[in-house]
Amino acid sequence: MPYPFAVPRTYTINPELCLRFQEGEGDCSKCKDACPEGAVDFEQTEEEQELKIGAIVVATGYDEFDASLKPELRYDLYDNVITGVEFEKKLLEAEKTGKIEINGKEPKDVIFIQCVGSRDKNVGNEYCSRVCCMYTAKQATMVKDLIPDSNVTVCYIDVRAYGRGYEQFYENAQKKGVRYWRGNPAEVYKDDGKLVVRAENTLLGDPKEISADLVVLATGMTSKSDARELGNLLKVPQSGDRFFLEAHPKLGPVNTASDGVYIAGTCQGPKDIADTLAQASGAVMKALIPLCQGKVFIEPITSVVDEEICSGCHMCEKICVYDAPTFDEEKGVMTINSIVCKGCGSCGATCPSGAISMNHFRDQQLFAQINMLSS
Amino acid sequence: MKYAYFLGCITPNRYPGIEASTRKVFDAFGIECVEVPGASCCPAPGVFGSFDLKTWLAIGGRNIAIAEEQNCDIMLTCNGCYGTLQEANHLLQENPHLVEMINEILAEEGHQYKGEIQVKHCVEILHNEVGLDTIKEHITKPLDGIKVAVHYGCHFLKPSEVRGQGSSERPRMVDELVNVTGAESVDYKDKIVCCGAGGGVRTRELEKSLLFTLDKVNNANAVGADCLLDICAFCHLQMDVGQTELTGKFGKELDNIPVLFYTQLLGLAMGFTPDELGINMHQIPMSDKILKI
Amino acid sequence: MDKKTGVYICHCGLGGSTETEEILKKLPKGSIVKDSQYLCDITEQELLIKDINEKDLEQVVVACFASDVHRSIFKKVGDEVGFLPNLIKIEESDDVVEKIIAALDDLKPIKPEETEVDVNPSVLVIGAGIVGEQASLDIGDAGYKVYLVERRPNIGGHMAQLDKTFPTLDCASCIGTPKMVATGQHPNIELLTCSEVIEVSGHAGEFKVKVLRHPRYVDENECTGCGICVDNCPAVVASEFNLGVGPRKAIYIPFAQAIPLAAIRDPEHCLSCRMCEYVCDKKAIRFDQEEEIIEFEVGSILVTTGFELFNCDLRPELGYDKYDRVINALELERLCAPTGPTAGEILIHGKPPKNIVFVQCVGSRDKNVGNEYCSRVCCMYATKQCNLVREKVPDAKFTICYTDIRAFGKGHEEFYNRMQDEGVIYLRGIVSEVYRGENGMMKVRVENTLMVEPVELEADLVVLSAGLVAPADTPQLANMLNLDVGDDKFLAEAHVNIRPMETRVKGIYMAGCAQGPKDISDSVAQTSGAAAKATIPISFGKVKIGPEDEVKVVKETTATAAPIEKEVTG
Amino acid sequence: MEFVDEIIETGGPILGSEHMETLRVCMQCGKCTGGCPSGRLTAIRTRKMILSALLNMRDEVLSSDELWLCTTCYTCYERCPRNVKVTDITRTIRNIAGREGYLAKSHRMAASYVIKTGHGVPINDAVKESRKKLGLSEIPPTTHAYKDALKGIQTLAKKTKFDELIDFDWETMNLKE
Repeated sequence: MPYPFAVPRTYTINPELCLRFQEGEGDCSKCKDACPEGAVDFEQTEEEQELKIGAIVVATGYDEFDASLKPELRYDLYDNVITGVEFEKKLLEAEKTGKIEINGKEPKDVIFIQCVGSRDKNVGNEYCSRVCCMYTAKQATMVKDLIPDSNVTVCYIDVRAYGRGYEQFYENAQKKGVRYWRGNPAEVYKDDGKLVVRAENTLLGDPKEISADLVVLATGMTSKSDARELGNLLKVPQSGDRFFLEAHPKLGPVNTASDGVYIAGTCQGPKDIADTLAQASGAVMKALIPLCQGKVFIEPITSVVDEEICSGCHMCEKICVYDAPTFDEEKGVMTINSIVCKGCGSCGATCPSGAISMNHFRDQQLFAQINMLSS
Repeated sequence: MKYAYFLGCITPNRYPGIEASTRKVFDAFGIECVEVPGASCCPAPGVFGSFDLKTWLAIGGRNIAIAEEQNCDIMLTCNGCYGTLQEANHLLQENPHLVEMINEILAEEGHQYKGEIQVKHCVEILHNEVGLDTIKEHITKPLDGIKVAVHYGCHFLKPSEVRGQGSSERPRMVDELVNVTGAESVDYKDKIVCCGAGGGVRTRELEKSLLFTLDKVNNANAVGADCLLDICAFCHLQMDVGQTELTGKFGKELDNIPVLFYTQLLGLAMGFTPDELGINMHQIPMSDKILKI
Repeated sequence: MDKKTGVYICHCGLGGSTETEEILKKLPKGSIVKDSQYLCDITEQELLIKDINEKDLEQVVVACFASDVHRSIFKKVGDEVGFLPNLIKIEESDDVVEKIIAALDDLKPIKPEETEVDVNPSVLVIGAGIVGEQASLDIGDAGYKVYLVERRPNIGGHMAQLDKTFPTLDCASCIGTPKMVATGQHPNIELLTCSEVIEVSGHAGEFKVKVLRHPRYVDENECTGCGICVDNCPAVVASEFNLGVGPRKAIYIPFAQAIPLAAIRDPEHCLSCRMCEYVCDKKAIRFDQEEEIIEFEVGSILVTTGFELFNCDLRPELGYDKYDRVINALELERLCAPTGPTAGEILIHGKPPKNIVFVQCVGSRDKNVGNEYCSRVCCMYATKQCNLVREKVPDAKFTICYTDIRAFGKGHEEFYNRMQDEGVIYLRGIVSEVYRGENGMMKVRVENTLMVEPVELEADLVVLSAGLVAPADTPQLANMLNLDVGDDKFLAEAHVNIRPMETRVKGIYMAGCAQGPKDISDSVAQTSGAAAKATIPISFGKVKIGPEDEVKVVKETTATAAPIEKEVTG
Repeated sequence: MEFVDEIIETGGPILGSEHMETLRVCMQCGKCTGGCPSGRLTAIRTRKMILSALLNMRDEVLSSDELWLCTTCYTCYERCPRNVKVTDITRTIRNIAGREGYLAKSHRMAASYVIKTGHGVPINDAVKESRKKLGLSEIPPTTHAYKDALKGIQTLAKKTKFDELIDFDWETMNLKE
């Protein structure tokens, strides 16, 4: 079970670790023998289920940024350079034991580094991850609570305490004695067994070195590694930051280019719990509307095939990302499924015989636009 | 109405004209000013407060305690004194443990701080208690045509949460008191900015402190003011003596501008002579325009 | 206190208690005290039920951190044993023993019984800015009736005043107007402008609502918005919609795209010459119109009352009240907007401004004026406004004085970078004061904190990035609906993280800036969320309510504003 | 002890701990320095002083001349968006600096006048003449006129050890050399 209050409350076998599934190891069945309910089933295989549904909500979340992509911070080299998520686990333990331990010792000098993998074009993530300033403020406060005589420093560029109660939370961390140090650390190295963080204090205009027993990297959010595959499957494009692209940031923040497919939470971009939940309910509302109505309306601009001209060459079928064109065996021509057609015009542009045009949007209109722009 | 006139240092020992004009004006309004016998330096909030807060509070508490023995509120003519006594009174009224601490120190001399009186600045009394209408009735020689650059000074207004004199950015009280004399309070750059004397800067870094005054004088001259007007004996000294120091010791060029304390200006409008008000004792001579009134 | 009691101290937020023995000592015989992990987990609850049945416990107390969100989780316990655990909130700073014993002293049994009531299939939405519109459209589209009540003469709120929106630079009218039109035409939306909700009673499923409708003095259905009355009106006053940047008449249409497109007469400034009445072909002018009270019932209520702009006069050192070269950001927005009083021409003292300084955090992050919170939008709108002005004044220079650039939303950081690339100077330091220099230009005093140097910038235009504050009458609204108000004076949600759109009253939801500052994207996403919350009980048709869910009528009128549009802070 | 804590503990008993605790919450916006009248004319950088204090740079702060360039005009104090009581924090840091021997001679001299005469600015003969001309008492009714009262001030200074702080010599009634 991944964690004690997991839902569903069921154990899972990791075949990569289970001896039974290792080649040549064979037939361990200790778990099966021990289970009084007889719930362990080694024979389970992947299965496909087909569901008929009226709407899809994508809520696949995010991946944590891989801190080793910032080699100058030495996450991969030193075991007392850890990520915020790893530190969160330490803090969970500390809740029970009352003690934070790093390599068997209570850290006295703790440095938090912000914007690891966020606001960083160098690693391809220009965006802000929205949560790190506040989760760091929380963690830093907890360190001060658990180790009152510790020196806790947060290296930041901008403190983005924008949400409700956040500014007070930031201030509270300061009240507890957390030091805020404006300056993005250049590197972490080890000197005489102690970590040293090189960072300019930009508010003093001085480069400095601060030593630490523990460095916590506030790693940001990145899009799911398989977002592209899921996006292709659902015809939901990604934006430049690789998160799913909403139909319109204001008019349709939970809608996507695919009708009936809605996005919510961090799969659309980093956000905190409150914003995620608000958006999730928003996606639910959008999904509810057609369900309540029992009907959907489709956009009028779709492509149509002139059956007289179409040669049935299948070119349009190949280009269409929405799978709208199909071949009509009887007539020997292509037909367009107007429900899934988005009216993007790709098929019309591709059709060698000019058999495809757009309803309500003729080529002449397009040329008029082009002429206007080019003049 | 009766007030214990807390003199402080600069009013009685450098600018007795401020003391004389205040007594005359208050007398005309039927307000009695009694002595605070054996009062000392307030002591200055930014100077002694910077040296040792406890000594500062103790001496301040002592001065209030002596005034309490006269059974009336304190009136004073210096923002420094106001800053110290008003703040000390506030701190002591809010914190019984401080009263205990101070009274232990004062016991030997036979004083006791009780916390029963208030500390008021002379302009506060003129504005809020005498009132603009009554003042207007007493004006016999309206100062028409005189342009006045009002300098509030810092410790009369700030910290506003303790002083309670309203906005520290846009104060109106002294401007109204000036306008009622027939003179015109003119706006000028950095009107509410410090004279430069406070916080021990005049004592420690005279030349730097006078740079503030140089700005003040230039800014007041830039709008054609006939005089700088203050409500603080220390600002008064900084701006009056300061001008001679700037031109003398430090070789700066400036157009001298006369400096008046508010009760001196009011006294003129009420028909007192410049001699009676000690105006001719200033370092920077009064202009004919003012003297002719 | 003689009942056999079970005390369960949950680990959440507390890390457990070592003082179980001490509590047990103070309880009647047969009681138990347990330290347990994750009581919200269903197996733990099964153990709890087992304990209650086996040990004949007569009452149960659960001490946990998030008691306010966990009540419904113990439904299963209630169903099985006939009573619900009493939840008490324990915080880190509390003396656990003391708090639990104190709670036991005054324990009232909670019966699991709730009444099931029918849900009226309609929703009241209070406030018709973009947030109220979107919620109404969502609920209306789902097939339910919406009463959309708006105090001003028209819908559209602040968004209608904007030129373009960040970070995509979409034209605000182009995306706002279709929403307004759709709202105005939607068959399921009953639009009540010039109206205020004055009384609400009842409970989730069946709220009784009273709305006071102020006279418009124009028949909304007859008026075509032709504007001939406006043209002939002799009384001229400053336009609230344009924040005083332009004029309007005493009878007026707030702006060209206003919905409903009907004139309104402002009785305060009307000269009663009756010229409008004389010229109106449709005979739509109604001098005798009086205020009326409209009553109806709804199943859910959605509060979308938005925000007001911070009153910049409260920071007098910035000179907003003193210098006409110091304006607030919304005023600049009206100057930039092609629909604005200058048709988008930006002229300051007759000249396009060349040197513009933006002052961030005016009224935000400022305990000094009582607003500790961040307004969330100012960093980005200032960045956007640099772009807007640059389009019209290509050689203008921009400096944004800030403390932290909070470009946290999707595409925000990218937009911030782009504007930096285009030469906008971000100067880290909050402006201390603004004054007029000898040449009539503004001087801005600010420390460049990254250079550790105080500087004076010269500007021909100073724009104050005013923050968002709760509407002045939020306390009265909260009082009427039995809602809580946060320290920041915005309406309080049931739980800041877990239930951001719900209020403490079942059936009443909120969205957008009524709950705290947020940008349009976040507001629109949230409002659809709140609409979902309001719609769900309606689509079920039934809702369970307990005695605590009743809205008690507060007997005082909350009507405050005249029907004319009021921009309180201008 | 952290310098921040030292400052809070020094000022707290007189000015209030909550008042002093505001030091911790500075968000480095620079509003203080931007509007500082002294900073325009001198080298004082208020925000930098606060930051240095927060970063435990005790010696730098205490030994700096800039510390003494604040005229206590309270502009920063009034405008601070986080309500940091800057001026009172400055006064407190100066208290600590004084104990560490950083009081300037000129300041100790002014302080010594108070012990000697009860006045920071004592009377002189010229002013006595002026007072007479104005119809005021030649000697003002202060410690100048009441010698017992002056003793009271001197006792007070001994009790608070103010004499030791400024190195006052009771023998010569002057500063020790």
